Amino acid sequence: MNWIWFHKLGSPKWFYQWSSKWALPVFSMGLLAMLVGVGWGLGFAPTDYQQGDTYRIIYLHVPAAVLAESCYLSLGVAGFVYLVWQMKMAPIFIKSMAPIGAAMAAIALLSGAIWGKPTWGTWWVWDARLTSVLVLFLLYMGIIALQNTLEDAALANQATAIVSVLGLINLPIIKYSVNWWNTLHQPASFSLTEKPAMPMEMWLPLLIAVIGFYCLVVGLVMWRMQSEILLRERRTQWVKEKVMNHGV
Amino acid sequence: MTYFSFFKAECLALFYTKQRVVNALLFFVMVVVLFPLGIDPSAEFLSPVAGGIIWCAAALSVVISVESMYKESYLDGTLTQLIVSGLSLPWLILIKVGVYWGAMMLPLLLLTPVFAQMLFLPSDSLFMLLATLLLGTPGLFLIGSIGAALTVSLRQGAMLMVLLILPFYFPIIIFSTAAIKAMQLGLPYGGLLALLGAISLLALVVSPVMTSLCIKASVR
Amino acid sequence: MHSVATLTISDLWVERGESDLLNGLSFSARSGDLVHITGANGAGKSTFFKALLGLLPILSGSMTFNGESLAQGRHRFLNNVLYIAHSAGLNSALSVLENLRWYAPDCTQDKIEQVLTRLSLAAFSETQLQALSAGQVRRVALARLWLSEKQIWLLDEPFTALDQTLIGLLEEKMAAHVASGGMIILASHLPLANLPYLQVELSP
Amino acid sequence: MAFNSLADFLTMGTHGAFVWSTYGLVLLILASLILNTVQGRRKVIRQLKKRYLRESDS
Repeated sequence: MNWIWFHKLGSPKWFYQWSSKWALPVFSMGLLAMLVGVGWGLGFAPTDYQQGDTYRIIYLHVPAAVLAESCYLSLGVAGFVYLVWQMKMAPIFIKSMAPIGAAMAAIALLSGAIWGKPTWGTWWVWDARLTSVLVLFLLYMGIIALQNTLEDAALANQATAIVSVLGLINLPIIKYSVNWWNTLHQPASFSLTEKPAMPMEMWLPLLIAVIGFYCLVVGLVMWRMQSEILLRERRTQWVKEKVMNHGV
Repeated sequence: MTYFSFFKAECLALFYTKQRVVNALLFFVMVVVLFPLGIDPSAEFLSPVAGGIIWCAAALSVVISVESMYKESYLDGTLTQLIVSGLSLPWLILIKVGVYWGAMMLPLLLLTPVFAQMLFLPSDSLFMLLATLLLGTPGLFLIGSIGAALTVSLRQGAMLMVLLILPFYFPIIIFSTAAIKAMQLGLPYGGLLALLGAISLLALVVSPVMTSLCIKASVR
Repeated sequence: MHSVATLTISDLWVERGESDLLNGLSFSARSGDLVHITGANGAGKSTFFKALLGLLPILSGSMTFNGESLAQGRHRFLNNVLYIAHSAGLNSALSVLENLRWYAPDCTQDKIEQVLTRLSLAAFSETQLQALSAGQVRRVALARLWLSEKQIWLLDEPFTALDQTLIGLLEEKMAAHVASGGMIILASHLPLANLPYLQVELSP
Repeated sequence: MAFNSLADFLTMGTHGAFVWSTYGLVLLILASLILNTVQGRRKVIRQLKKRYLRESDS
């Protein structure tokens, strides 16, 4: 196995240059895919025979929920990488990703609540999925608060990495523990590996929207990481040249 | 310094500052009293939720008393001496958490039957409540220790610490109250107790290592 | 008598906040040596101790103890070290006697009381640390030197808040320690009067 | 097109208000996230530039 990419990824300078090439294309593609997926779902996908047109919220709700969990998974992995290998890029990633994840969790919660009202007749239920997304949101906010409060950079790195890793253990436990209560929420409507339960014309725009959200988030996190790299590596010569040549 | 002399010093120091433990217990009592006064003092309301009330009060008083666990040692430099003592820091932390757990939980376990009675907890569930407290609270202290170490260098870190740590208390509280409820309904509860024990065991393995990482990053 | 020990520092750089410190510090000491680290405030005297003890990560350079890199065998090094920092490192809720017993559980009551008399602290042996003055707390911290069997002493500004008699006592104790094969690394802005030493000057 | 008229599209069957308020909210959150990212980057570059200029002066 070739590990060179792993070591390269650990170098802020290399990452900056590599991501400069990719951030804008990925972001634009994400925006485009999101618009296509959401527009298609909003205007062209057939009406659901049970829920009517209200189900169209799915094209925002499901991608956001998927992303909220994926983002946290990536935070946990980054935290682990930092605790084990002390890789410089990991805390930069955590700091950049946490606000995005929080936004995704907030979108999932809000859209879910608004969807739930006409469908189930209630804004909120304490079921496993909803509760775990709420806890996810709280964890994101905790990491952001920790990051903003700790002034010592080394301590902030260590602390956010630890909370990320612990959250990764905590989330499945919470999901499992809340599962005892009767769950109102429909079973997962989206899976890449299983045959979709919904008709193709509904499922395809959803897939495109999910891909769009993924690319959007990747593009955003690259930009945020770049800003953070500039700030943390401000004492190196290459950052100085980059900033001085930048016309702002 | 040896592990035993550290244990002895911790016990003595906690004994001299016993007012802190008393304060935490008073806080526990206050929170318990809030529920009947604030919601409904009738036996029909309190009886099914008594276990949950006592658990929430216990979790809150634990998180508050654990918050300042390392603060004084951080300020007077004893934390530095622990790191450079040549002894294993995770073991020292485990000893400290153990001492705190003993000092706080023994009186709390003695208080619990009294409050269970006042909240009309059915007497056959009392045994279950005590069992969940015994199994679950080590987890609360161990997880809290990580939070205390994360925020030890902050002057106003209490709020942040509570904010960070409470989400990690959710599973313990859920499993405990679920076990009490299961017993009241005549459902099997062995699995829930086993899960509770498993969480505390996991915390026992993870917490000292994570706490020592945070302490080493905080002491500069 | 202590066994032979060597400590080698070479080309040490440490990052502290906005600037790099120690500027490639190099020296080597063996048992029987007293190293006197001088330098202005902010030159990195305390930082050096922290790097040596593993409290601060180092940027580059190497530190070896008896030929073994400290990065690997830090605990073997720490087992031989007694570190007196700026902060006393004493538990303010405990009494003088209890604090010293915590650090030196094997010492007999007689021995501890002897040392306390020597440092004119005998009257305070049952007093809680928080009731003592800064100078008295300092003396309790230094009492550890008389009670410990550790070979390497790291002393960060040990003379602050001490009067002339006590400085004399401390120098006497340090001389005895070095003579019996101990090693002392001491940071202070004061010159040492009566002791032979290796001087290492830090510049900011 | 799944709808016969613009009015149908806007009312979304019966629960148009719910659907459109969700889309509005999400648009708001995403837009502020993107704006925050772009502004953060600008701010960092501006800050660093000032800092470098100050350092080269002294």
